[in-house]
Amino acid sequence: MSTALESKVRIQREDFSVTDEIEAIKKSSRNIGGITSFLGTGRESNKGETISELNFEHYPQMAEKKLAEIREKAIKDFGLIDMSIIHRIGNIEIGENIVLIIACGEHRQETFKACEWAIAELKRTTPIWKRETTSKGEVWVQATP
Amino acid sequence: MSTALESKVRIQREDFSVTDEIEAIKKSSRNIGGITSFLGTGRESNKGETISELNFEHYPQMAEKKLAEIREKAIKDFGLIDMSIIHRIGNIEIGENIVLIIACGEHRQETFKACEWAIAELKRTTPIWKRETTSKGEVWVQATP
Amino acid sequence: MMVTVKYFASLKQMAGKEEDQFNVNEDTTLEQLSELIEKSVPQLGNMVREKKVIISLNYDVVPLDTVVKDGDEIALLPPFSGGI
Amino acid sequence: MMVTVKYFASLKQMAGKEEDQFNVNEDTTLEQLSELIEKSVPQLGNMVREKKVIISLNYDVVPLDTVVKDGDEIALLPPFSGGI
Repeated sequence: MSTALESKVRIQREDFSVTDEIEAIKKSSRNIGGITSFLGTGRESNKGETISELNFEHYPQMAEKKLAEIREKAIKDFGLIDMSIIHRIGNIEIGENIVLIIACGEHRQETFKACEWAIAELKRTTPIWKRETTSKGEVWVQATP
Repeated sequence: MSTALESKVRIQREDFSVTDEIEAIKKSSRNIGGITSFLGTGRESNKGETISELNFEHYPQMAEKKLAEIREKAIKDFGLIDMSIIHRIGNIEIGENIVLIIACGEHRQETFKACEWAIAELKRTTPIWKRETTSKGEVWVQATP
Repeated sequence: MMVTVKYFASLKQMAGKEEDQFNVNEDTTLEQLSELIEKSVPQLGNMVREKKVIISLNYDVVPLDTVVKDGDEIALLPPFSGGI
Repeated sequence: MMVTVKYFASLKQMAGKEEDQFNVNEDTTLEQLSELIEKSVPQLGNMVREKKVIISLNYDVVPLDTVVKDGDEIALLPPFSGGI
């Protein structure tokens, strides 16, 4: 498990610890009152198909650039104290962590809004692709909102 | 740090691990796609006053009953897979964890809505009181939305 | 018949005690009970009338015309401030 | 002048390769470049015209009339499906 918390936006193969990431972002300020986190995990079924494995591929450099843009815009537009975004690539087993977005602020309202916006924006703008393995074989997933 | 995860709603003095609580709730289903968590932490300042310490008191039995009602209503009304709610009591230092609400579902939208509703409902219905220690002494905090 | 009345947070400080026991008649409502509470802790009477304090009966908030039963647990609750 | 065109995810499978190098003239737009791409990977021409594929230039999505420069990195990106 990675404890490398050097960057607030990361794309990595290894798993992450939600607790470690929250403790890292807490260091941003002594005035954090609310921290909203979104954790995406691998679901076993999608549209009736049973998924045995997920695999994520990304466009290096562009994906990190888009995550950094999302983080900066979220902090500015929602008045956050800080945000971190981590997305895993490679093979992901059912139940495993895929993506983590943490938004922290003085009050809770802005952290909910920013976190929900950031995951939607990630899906919209960040070049990451999911391949699902089912009994029918491997399928690249079309984007869903 | 407590690893006692026997109940999905708890009021306790000791700290909790967000990772451990998320891993516990993941066991509810292999079909979880989204997990939204809200973590409330002790802020250093409130309305210009510098806070040195927080202290939470609760009405035993009634507070647990209200948390259980919030959890059941959230699961039913928002179509969640599961929810857990933990609130600490006693002395809390600045930066420490106070409250954790975890909402998990098949899709992310309902987990954001349910988590945001649950923390507002907790503040409205659950008999827990906060005392802040500042340079002026100890003050029982009036409810804020 | 006996009922217990508990005080919490700022009200416990105000009352200087955690609870009272009251011996009440059959058909006593929470509203009538609050008059007995006022005799024990005078400041609380106005707070109940002005709804600055919520009254719970056996862990639920109920209307003030609810009749109490032997062994009931009543509590006087200042505005909540849990969460953050 | 030389530019690199990268293929990702399903398009990489379709192209059977990760990238192409194209020698292009001054003032070549992304739209004109996509005609060269179509010669290399025929299926991609229609997908670009029907906007089933996004084109990025140096890690940003830009209009198709943007002119490329020597050393630019272009990429053909199928619809994203990150997150969950």
